[in-house]
Amino acid sequence: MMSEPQERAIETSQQRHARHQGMEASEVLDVVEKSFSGNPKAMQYFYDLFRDVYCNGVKTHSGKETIGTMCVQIPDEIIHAAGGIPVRMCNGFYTDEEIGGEFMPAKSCSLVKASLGMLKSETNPYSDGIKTIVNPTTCDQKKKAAGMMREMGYQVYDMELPPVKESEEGREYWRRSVRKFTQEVTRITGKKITKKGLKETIRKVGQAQIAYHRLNDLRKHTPVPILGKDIFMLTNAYFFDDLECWTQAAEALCGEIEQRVANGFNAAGRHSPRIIFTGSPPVFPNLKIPLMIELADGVIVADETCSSNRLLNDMVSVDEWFMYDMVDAVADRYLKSCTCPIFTMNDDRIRRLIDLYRSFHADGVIYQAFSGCSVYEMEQRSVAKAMEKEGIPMLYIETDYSPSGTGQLSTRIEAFMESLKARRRNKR
Amino acid sequence: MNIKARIDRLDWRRFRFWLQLAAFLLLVYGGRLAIDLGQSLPTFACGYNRGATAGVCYLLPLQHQLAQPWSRLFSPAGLEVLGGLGLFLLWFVVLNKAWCGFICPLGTIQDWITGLRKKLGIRYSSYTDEQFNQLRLIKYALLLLLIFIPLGIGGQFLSHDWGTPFCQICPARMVIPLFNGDFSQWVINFSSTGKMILTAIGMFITGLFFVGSFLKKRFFCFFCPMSAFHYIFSKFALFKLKKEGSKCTVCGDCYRVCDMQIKPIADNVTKKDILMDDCILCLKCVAACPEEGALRVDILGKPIFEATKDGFVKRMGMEKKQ
Amino acid sequence: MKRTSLFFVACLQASSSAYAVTQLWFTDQPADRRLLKDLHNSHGGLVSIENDVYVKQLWLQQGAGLHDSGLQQAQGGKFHLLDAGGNLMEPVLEPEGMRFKMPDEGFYNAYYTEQVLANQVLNIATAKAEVLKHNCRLGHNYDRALVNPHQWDAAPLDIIRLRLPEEDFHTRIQSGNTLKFRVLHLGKPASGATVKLETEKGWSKTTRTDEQGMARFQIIQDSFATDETAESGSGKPDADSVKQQRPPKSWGNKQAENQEHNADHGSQQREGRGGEHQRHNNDRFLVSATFSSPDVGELDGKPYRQVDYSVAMTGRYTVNIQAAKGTSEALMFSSAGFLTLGVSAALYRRRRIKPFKEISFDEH
Amino acid sequence: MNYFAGIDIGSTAIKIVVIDQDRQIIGNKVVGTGALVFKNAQNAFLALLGEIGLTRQHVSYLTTTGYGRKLFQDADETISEITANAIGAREVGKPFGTIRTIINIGGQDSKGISLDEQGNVTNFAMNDRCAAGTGRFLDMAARNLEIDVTDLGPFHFNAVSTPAAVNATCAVFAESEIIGLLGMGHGREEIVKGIHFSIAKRTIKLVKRVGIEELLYFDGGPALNQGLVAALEDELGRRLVIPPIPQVTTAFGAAIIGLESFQFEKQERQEIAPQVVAVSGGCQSCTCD
Repeated sequence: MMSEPQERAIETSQQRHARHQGMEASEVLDVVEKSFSGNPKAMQYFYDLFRDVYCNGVKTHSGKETIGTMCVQIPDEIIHAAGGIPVRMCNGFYTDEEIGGEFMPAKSCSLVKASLGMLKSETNPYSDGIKTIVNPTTCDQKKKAAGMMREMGYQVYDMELPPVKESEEGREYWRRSVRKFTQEVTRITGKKITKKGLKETIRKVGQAQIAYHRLNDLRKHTPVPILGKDIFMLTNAYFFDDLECWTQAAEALCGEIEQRVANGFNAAGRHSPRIIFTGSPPVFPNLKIPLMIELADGVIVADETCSSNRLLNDMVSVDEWFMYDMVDAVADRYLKSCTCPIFTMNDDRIRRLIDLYRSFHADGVIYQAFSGCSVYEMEQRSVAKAMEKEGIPMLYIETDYSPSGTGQLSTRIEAFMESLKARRRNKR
Repeated sequence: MNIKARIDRLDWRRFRFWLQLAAFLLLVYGGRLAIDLGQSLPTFACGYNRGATAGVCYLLPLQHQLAQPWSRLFSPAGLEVLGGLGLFLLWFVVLNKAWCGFICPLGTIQDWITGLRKKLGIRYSSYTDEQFNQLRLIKYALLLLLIFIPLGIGGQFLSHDWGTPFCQICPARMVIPLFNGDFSQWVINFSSTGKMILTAIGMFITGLFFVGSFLKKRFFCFFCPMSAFHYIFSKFALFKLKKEGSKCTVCGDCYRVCDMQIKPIADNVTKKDILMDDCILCLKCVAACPEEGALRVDILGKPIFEATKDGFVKRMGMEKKQ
Repeated sequence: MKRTSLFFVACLQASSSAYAVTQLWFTDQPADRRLLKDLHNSHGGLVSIENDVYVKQLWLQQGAGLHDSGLQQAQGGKFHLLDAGGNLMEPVLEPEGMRFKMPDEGFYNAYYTEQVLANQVLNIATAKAEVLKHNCRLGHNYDRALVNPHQWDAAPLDIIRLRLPEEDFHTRIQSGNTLKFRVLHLGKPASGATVKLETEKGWSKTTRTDEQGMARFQIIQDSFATDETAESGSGKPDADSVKQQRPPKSWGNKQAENQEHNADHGSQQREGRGGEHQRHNNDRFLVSATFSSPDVGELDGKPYRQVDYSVAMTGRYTVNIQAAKGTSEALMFSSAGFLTLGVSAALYRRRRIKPFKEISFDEH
Repeated sequence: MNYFAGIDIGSTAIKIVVIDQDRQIIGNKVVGTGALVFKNAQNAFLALLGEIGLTRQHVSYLTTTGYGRKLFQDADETISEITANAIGAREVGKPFGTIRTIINIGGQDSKGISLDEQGNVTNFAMNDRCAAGTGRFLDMAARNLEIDVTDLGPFHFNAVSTPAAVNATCAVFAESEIIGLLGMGHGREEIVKGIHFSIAKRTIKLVKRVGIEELLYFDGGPALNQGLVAALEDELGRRLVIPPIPQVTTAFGAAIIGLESFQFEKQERQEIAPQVVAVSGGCQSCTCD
C-alpha cells in the first residue's frame, strides 16, 4: 500500500532564496573552518555569526533602523550617531549574482550584480527589512544601480562623491555632500545628531579601527600568526555586525593572536609566501581567490581592498570637537585616503601597495579584478608597471563569482606561489 | 617604556600649553628678573615691552641697523649687521620655526584667544585654497618692506619718521606690553606724517588681530614677516619636520588640525623635508598623524617625536575607557 | 683778535644786563661742513668711528647766547677729560678743541678752563660737555652708576645736570620736563650762583641756586612752532605754558622732512615748519652758571679784587612726544580694524550658507 | 641508485618520465588521458617502470603535475605545470643556451612563461577559459578537414597559394569558419596554413604579455607539428628551440623538481640530525624498550 502523498508546502521565493544562500554559505564556511588546521578559537564567533545570519536565518538587527550602504565611502559614524545601523549591501553570493544577471548586462561586475540581486530577491539576512539605501556615486555601475534600486521600491539617497580627490574643489564638494547627508540621515531616522553623540560614535568606530589595526600589525610578524581568510571573515562581519559586539570579538581575537605571536605560532606553512591581496573586494562567500591562495600554501598577510583594509584603515582626527569640525573630519576620512580606483589618479593606491609590501615583508602581490569592473581592470596596467619597477612580483587574476574555471585559476596561483618560493630561495 | 615611546604618546596639546606658558612668562616678564637674552631673538619678544622683556625681537635692531647711513652700512663697520644676524641664526638654528609654535608670545596669545573661542563654542574659519595662496605672499611683502624702508632711510630717500616701520604696525607692540599693564603703545603718534600713518595702521591691525585670531587659528602668523625670514634659514636648522611619503595615506588628518592650513603636509608625498614657509612647527600634525612614522621631528637627524598609532589613539581620546 | 673784540661786546652787554656774560661751551658741530660726512650720529651726538671705537671731537664756542656766538680757539686754557668711569684722562688736543676716544659705555665729561684778568676782575670761564657713549649693540644691561653724572672736584665752577627719574641712555629730555642742575665750586655746592637756561628758540629763564647749589627749571612746553607759543613762553615758566597742548591738525610737509637730516645743526632755519610737531625736532639749550667771589689775589703780577666764575654747557631736548600722541584716535583705529574684520567675517559666514558662488563673466 | 619520476596529467595526454640521479631520462611514456584519469595514469606509470626494469620501490620521489596532479595521491609532491615546464625547459634547453621564454601549447591551454637567468619563473601568462589556439583547436580543425593531426605539418608545407585567413579566435566559431572556407573552394592545405598562422598570432600575443626574450623555447604536443612551428617562427621572425620529445618536457621538469626536493630534504635532514640526537636523550614520552 502506498501512503497518500502528504500535502507539501512549496517554498516561497524568500525561502528558496534563503536556501540557496544557505547552501552556498555553508559550503564556503566548511572550507574556511575545516580545510585549515589551527583556526584561532576566537574566530568561532565570526564563523558562527556567518552561519547564523546566512544559514540559520538569525536577524542580527531585528527591529532596528538599518540603513543600507552601497560602498565603503558612506560614513558609518554619522549613521550611528543618528541612531541608525549601517549595513553594507555589497554582496558576494553567486546565487544573487545570477538573480542580478537577469536584469543587468552580462558584462557588469559580479559584485554589483550580486548586490542588486539580493535586493531584488526581497530577502534581507540582517534585519526585518531595509527601506533606505545610501548609494555613493562611485563607479558607473553603482551609479546606474541607484535607478534600479528605486524601481525595486527602495528609498535611495544618492551621495555625491567627486571623481577627483586631490583637488580642493573635490574635497569641498565631498564635505558638502557629507554635511547634507548628516542632515538628511536625521530625517530618515528621526533622531537628532548631537555633538556628544557624534563624538561618541567617532570614538566607537575608532575603537573598532584600533582593534583592527592591532590585529593587522600582528600580521607583520614572521611566522604569520593568522591566515588572511580569517581576517577577511572578520572584516566582512563588520559589514553587518553590531559595532560593539564586533569590536569586542575582534579584541578577543587580538588577545589570542598576541599570545600566538609570543609563542611563535605559525598559521601558515614553513615556506608559505607572504601575499598582499589587492583589487576587487572578496566579499563573503566569494572568498574564492583568498582561499585558493591559502590552500596553495600562500598566506595573505595584508590586503588593500574596500572590504577589508580600506574599510577600517584610516582614522578620524578632530581638532575641535564641534559639529562642523567633526563632520568635516569624518568626510575627509572617507575621501582623502580612499584608494578606490574610481578616482582619476591611482598613485595613492600604488604607494599603499608598495608600503604594504615592504612593511609586511611580503613576497608578492595578487591583484583580483572582477571581470566587468572596468576601473580595476584598467588600473591593473599601471599597478603592474609600478610593481615591476619596484621588483615586486604580481599576479593579476581576472575572475568573477562563478564557481567554474577554478582549475585554471589554481594552476596560476600555485605556479605563482612556486615562483615566489623559488625567488625567495634564490635570494637566500 | 622608553623615553621615545613616552614622548610619542605625549598629550601634545597639554605639553605645548605649559611650554608656551613658560616661554611667555620668561619673555614677557623675564626682564623684571634681570634676564637679558640679547636683542637678536628670532621671536616677537617685543622691545616695546620696556623693562619687562627678557630679550628683544630681532626685527627691531635689524630695522635700526639697516637705517644707518649708507656710508656706514656699506663700510666695514656695516659688518656689525652681520653680527646681529649671526646671533639671530645661533638662536634660530636650534629650534627652527618652533620659535613660532612654542615660544612666540604673540603666537601664544593667539592660541589663548583660540582657546577662548573654543570655550564659547564658536567654530573657526579657514581660508579657501585660493585665498590662502594669495594671502600667503603678504608676509614676504612685509619682509621686503621692513628691509627696504630702513635702507631707504639710510640712503636718505626717506625720513627717519618711517623708521622701524614694521614695529610700528606690528600688533605685538600694542598687545604684549598690555601684559605688563602698559597701555602707552595704544596711541597714534601725530608727531610726524610717517609715524602717524604707521601707528594708525598699527592700531587698525591690532583691531584686526583680535577679531582675526578669534575667528581663525593663528591669524597673524600667516602674515608674519618673521615667519618668512625664518623660512629663508630653515634649511640649516637642526630641528626638522620630516615626512615619510611612502607611509602616508594622504588621509589629511595632519592638514585638518593644522592651524596654518598647510596643505602639502598631507598632499605632498615626495618631499622629505616637509617644513613649509607658513609652518609654525607646533607639531600638531605629527600628533594627529595615525600612520606609524609617517611624520616625525628630527634633531640632528635623530627622531625625537614620531607619529604613532598608539599616540594618535591616546590623543584623540579613543583609548578604551577602563 | 676776534675774541677780544667779542669780549668787549660782552662787557658792554654786561653793563647793560647783569647776566649777559660771555660764556664758553663746547660744540660737536664742525665749522667746516665738509667734515660732517665723516661723522655719524650716535646716542651721544656726532662721532667719528675709528677702528670701531667712537671718537668724539669737540670745538670751543664762545658768546653771550646760542644765537650770539662763534667758534673760538683755545687761548692757553686747560683741557680736562673724565672718562666713563669718572677718572681723569688725557685728551688729544687740537687747535680748535679736543678729541678723545670713547671705548666704554657711559658719560664722558670734557672741561676747558681759561682765566682772563680784566679791570681787576679775574674771569675763570669753564666750558663743559657731557658726552654719552652708548651703542645698542652692547646691550642695555648697564649699571646705574654709568647713567649717573660724574663730578670733577677740581673744576673752578661745575654744573651738573642731575638725572631725570628712571633716566637711561635712551632717555631724551622733552619739553615740559623739569631739569635739575647742581652748581659746584671746587667740589662744594655753590649757593647763590646765577643759573640761566636758554633754549635755541630764545626762551630763557634765570634762577639762583639754593644752599645745596641746586637750580630747577621746567623747560617750556614747546611745540617747536614759530607761533606765539614760543614767544609767549619766553617769560616765566608758569603753569599755563606747561599745560598740554593739543597737537595741531596739520602735519609735516616735504621741506620739513628734508631738513630732518640736518636737524643736528643748531643754527639752521626752522621757519619752514610752522605749527608742526616733529618727533625728531630737537633743539639745543644752553645752561650756564655764574658765580662771583670777592677773592683778592694776583695773576701774573696783576692784582684782582674779585673772581667771576662761569660755566656753560649745552644739551638737547625734544618735543614732548606724549603730547603728540592720541590714545582715543588709537582706539578709534583699532576699533575700526576690529569692526571691519568682525563684520566682514560675520557677513562671509552668513553668505557661505548659500550653496554656490556664481562665476561672473565680463561681457566687455 | 635513486630514480625519480614525473607524471604530467594533462587534459589530453598523460606524460611520464623516469630519470636517474644524473638527470638522464631512463624512460618516458605518453598515453591518452581518457575518462579514468587516475587509473590510466597508474597503469601507464607501472607499465613504464616495467619496461625499464624498475619497481615502484626504486622510485625515490614521485612528482605529479598537470591539471590532474591532485588525483594522484601516491605522489610525494605536486607541482604546477608552469613551474615544471620551466624547470624542464631549463634542463632540456641547456645545450642551446639559457632559455628565457617558453611557449607551451597544451591540450586545453596555451602559456607563455618567462624565466630569469637561473631558470626561475619570473612571469607567466595563460589563455583564459577559451580553447582557441590550443591543441584542442588543432584537433577540431583536423577533424573538420578530415585529415590526421599528424598530417597537419605536411599539409602546411604543401600549400601553394596564399593561406586562407582564419579570423575566429573561438574554437566553435572557427569550426563554422572552416566549413565556410571549404565551401568557398579553398584548398585544405591553405586552410591548414591559415589555421597555423592564426594560432601563431594568437599565441604570440599571449607571450608578448610576459615579454619575448632570447632564447625562445616551444614545447607541448603541438610542437610536433612542423607547420605550426614554421608559422610561429615566421610570425616571430626568430628560430625556436624545439626539444626532441616536446610533450614530455613538463613531466621531465617535474621529475627534476622531485630530484632536487629529494636532495634538499636529505641535506636538511643531515643538517638537523645532530640536534635531534641531543634532544632525544631527554625524551620522556618514548615507550619503546
